Amino acid sequence: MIDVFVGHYSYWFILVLLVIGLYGIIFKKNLVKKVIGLSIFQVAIILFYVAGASKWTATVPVLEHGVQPEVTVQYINPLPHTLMLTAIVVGVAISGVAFALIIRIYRRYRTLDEDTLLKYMNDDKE
Amino acid sequence: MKYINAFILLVFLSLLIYASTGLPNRGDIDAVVNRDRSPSGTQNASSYYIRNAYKDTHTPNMVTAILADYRAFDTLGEETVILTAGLICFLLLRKRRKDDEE
Amino acid sequence: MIKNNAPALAPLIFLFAGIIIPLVALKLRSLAYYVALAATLAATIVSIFNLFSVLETGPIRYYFGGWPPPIGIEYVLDPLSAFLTAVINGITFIVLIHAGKIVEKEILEHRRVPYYALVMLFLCGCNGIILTGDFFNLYVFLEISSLALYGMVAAGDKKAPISAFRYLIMGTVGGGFYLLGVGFLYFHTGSLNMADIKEILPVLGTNPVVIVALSLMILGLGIKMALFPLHGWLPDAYTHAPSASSSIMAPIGVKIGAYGILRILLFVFGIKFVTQVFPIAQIITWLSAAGIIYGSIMAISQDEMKRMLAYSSISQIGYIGLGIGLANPFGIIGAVLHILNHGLMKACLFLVAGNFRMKLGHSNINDFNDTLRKKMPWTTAAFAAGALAMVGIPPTVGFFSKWYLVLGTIENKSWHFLVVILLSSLLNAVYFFRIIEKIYFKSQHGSQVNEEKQPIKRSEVTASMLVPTLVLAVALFIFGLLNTLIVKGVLMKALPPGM
Amino acid sequence: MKSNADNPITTLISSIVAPFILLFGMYIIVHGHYSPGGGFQGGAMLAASVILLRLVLGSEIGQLQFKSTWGTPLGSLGVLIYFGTGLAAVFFGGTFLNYHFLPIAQEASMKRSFGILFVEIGVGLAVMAILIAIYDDLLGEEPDD
Repeated sequence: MIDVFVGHYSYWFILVLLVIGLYGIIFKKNLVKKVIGLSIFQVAIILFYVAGASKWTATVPVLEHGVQPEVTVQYINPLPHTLMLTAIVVGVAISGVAFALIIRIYRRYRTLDEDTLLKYMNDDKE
Repeated sequence: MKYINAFILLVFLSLLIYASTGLPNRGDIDAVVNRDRSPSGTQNASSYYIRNAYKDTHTPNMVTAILADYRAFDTLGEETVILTAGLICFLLLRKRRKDDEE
Repeated sequence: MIKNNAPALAPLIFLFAGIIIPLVALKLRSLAYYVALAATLAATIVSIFNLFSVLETGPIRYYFGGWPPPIGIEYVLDPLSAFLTAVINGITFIVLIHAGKIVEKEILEHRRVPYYALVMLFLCGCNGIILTGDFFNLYVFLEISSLALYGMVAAGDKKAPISAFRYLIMGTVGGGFYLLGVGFLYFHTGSLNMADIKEILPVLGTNPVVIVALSLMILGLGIKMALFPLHGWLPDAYTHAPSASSSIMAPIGVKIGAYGILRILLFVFGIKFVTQVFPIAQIITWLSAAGIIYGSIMAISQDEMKRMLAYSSISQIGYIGLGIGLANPFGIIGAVLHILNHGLMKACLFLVAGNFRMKLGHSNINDFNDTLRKKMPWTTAAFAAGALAMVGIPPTVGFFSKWYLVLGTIENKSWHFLVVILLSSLLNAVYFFRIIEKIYFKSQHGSQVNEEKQPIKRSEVTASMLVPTLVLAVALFIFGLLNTLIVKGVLMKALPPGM
Repeated sequence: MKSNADNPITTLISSIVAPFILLFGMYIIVHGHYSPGGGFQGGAMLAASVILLRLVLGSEIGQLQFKSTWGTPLGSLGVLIYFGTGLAAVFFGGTFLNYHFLPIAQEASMKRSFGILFVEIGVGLAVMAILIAIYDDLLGEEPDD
């Protein structure tokens, strides 16, 4: 039991972070706060991959003195780090697009409150 | 509705936490991910990278070697994503050039 | 050289076009459209060529960077992926011919260059998703295509940015769920390659990790596909997008998610796992059935043609999900055939809606009347053809995919789904014949007496818009008649292993 | 955006620091083979140096370092460098992005090393240009429509 806890507690914190991000997306009414929630959600996924890549015995995946190792326990798993580098860039791109959209919305409606915007969406028959 | 959403989120969280206990312990060097061979006998990618990255690419930083060589196509996709974001900002917010207004 | 690299050529052509358009347009902006058109034509030719070569030689695997699969990324060109790339590129080529004029009307001049670049990148993403054999590569291309789609939606009318924002939030959460699912699967199996994971999973046995990973991936792709309870973004996005965007995304946009689910459920996890060990296929079937009914009922109550077509899309996606969830040969043939057929039907109908918007300035159903028939005889004829196909009248394509789905439900002995399919055909008939009645059968009202004296002038759209519409309308009948050829020649070979 | 050019401290410090950030960004890009770093990180730093000057001196003077209109074309160019490296491999007979076929070095591993370098430069250029372009677009004035 204690073994399961020690081996997995970091995943649990990360998953709680993920759900905090989802909470922000669902419950917050301000569009900027929604984007913040989205960022927390993506960061949680990135942390999940990075946590899974670790090994107790290992160090960063940069070879020392250019000597190829005999055993793999010396370096952590480099693949999730690579994948997350890509995912970070995707996250940056999405935040950029989200803020561009928010600016467009604010210029037209002068508000970022979701309920008011939904009212505009449904009422105004163009 | 608010309480239903909160309840769904909590159920979702507990499901995820339950599932995560099935994962190997964090840092376990004997986990499937860190073995040399996958359970079906094929080569495991990550241990291949650690053993051969320098031999193949003359690059001590394995992350760079994977990023730009073994999985270079992912990185091309990543570049495309950020180009797409730039184009969308262009599309949504750029003013027209001065010479257009004539 | 070209032959060796043919499997990867279609997405690379689109990617090249997407990169080169902003550079070319520095000199001459109007070139952007022609570059886009040429790239789509080239990709169509390549993918049709690929389809024939795959049918001859069997699946082709293409290794990027020369690294074999578990180490590098591979593209898998099998009959299913070759067929779908050909379908997507072909339909988009026809739609893009139509798009030239309507983009000129709806999108400001300085915005056309990034717009066409985004269309190209969207298609690059779609082709990449279909061809890839790697889970993470699928995620990257999924994000390319959806990001481009957000931009294409946001270029529309006044409310478009809000609908694009909601779409962005939902789509990104979907992508995140998919990525999390891939993470669970990776830490469980140690691989990202689809073919590799397919071998590893039976060895490792059932585990909560696998089940949650599969559910998360289906959830994420379900949002992108607009599976029934996750469809919230779709109606607004389709309605407020520019006509060109909605006629590009309606036929192919959501099909990508459907294809991803089909590939993951039946080709990676296998039929036995998804029907017996963890019956997620049944869940998908039930949700799809609910979506079919919901979409049809909502479509009846819409006043705006594009919005009606959007709800009709939700119901038609339901057919595809139903076929996938049935997990038997007839169901899958029906689903894949419906991806082609629905692509043709929806493209045709959205082009008609675009033509109405071009000439009338609106597409409100309540304002349609029989003067439309005299003004735009060809467009309304194309609409009638599309409506017949959507309802499923025999010589058109709509009938045949429903026929295979019906066979699939009979084979599974799930009569309730048979009832759902028949009921939704009836509902389809209700909302399409409502418009056909307005255009063709309604006599003129008293208020229009004045117009009777002066004969209504014909004001059909220009040839570059009319010809694609008519080509699609004719294709609805041709592909209907050729359906046995497609099913026997391609789809029978595209079934997942073990069927 | 309003110019802060009348504040001597920020002006002085940032105009001293910005070139060094630029240099360090380039170092990060080309040294990605040997230490943590690479195209994306270096590109973000290059963009940071340009954006720092824009923040401090105002967008008008910021045009001297990097014109707003360069953003998207330079970004396309960066992706084109990446794409072109892959395509060159195709022209010399390999599959896409197979640096082994590039005629740039004798040893197989060195070929791949150089291939990685080209690719990273492309990535750095694209990321820099597009981050600046996004910044410019987000801060741009209201369009007339």
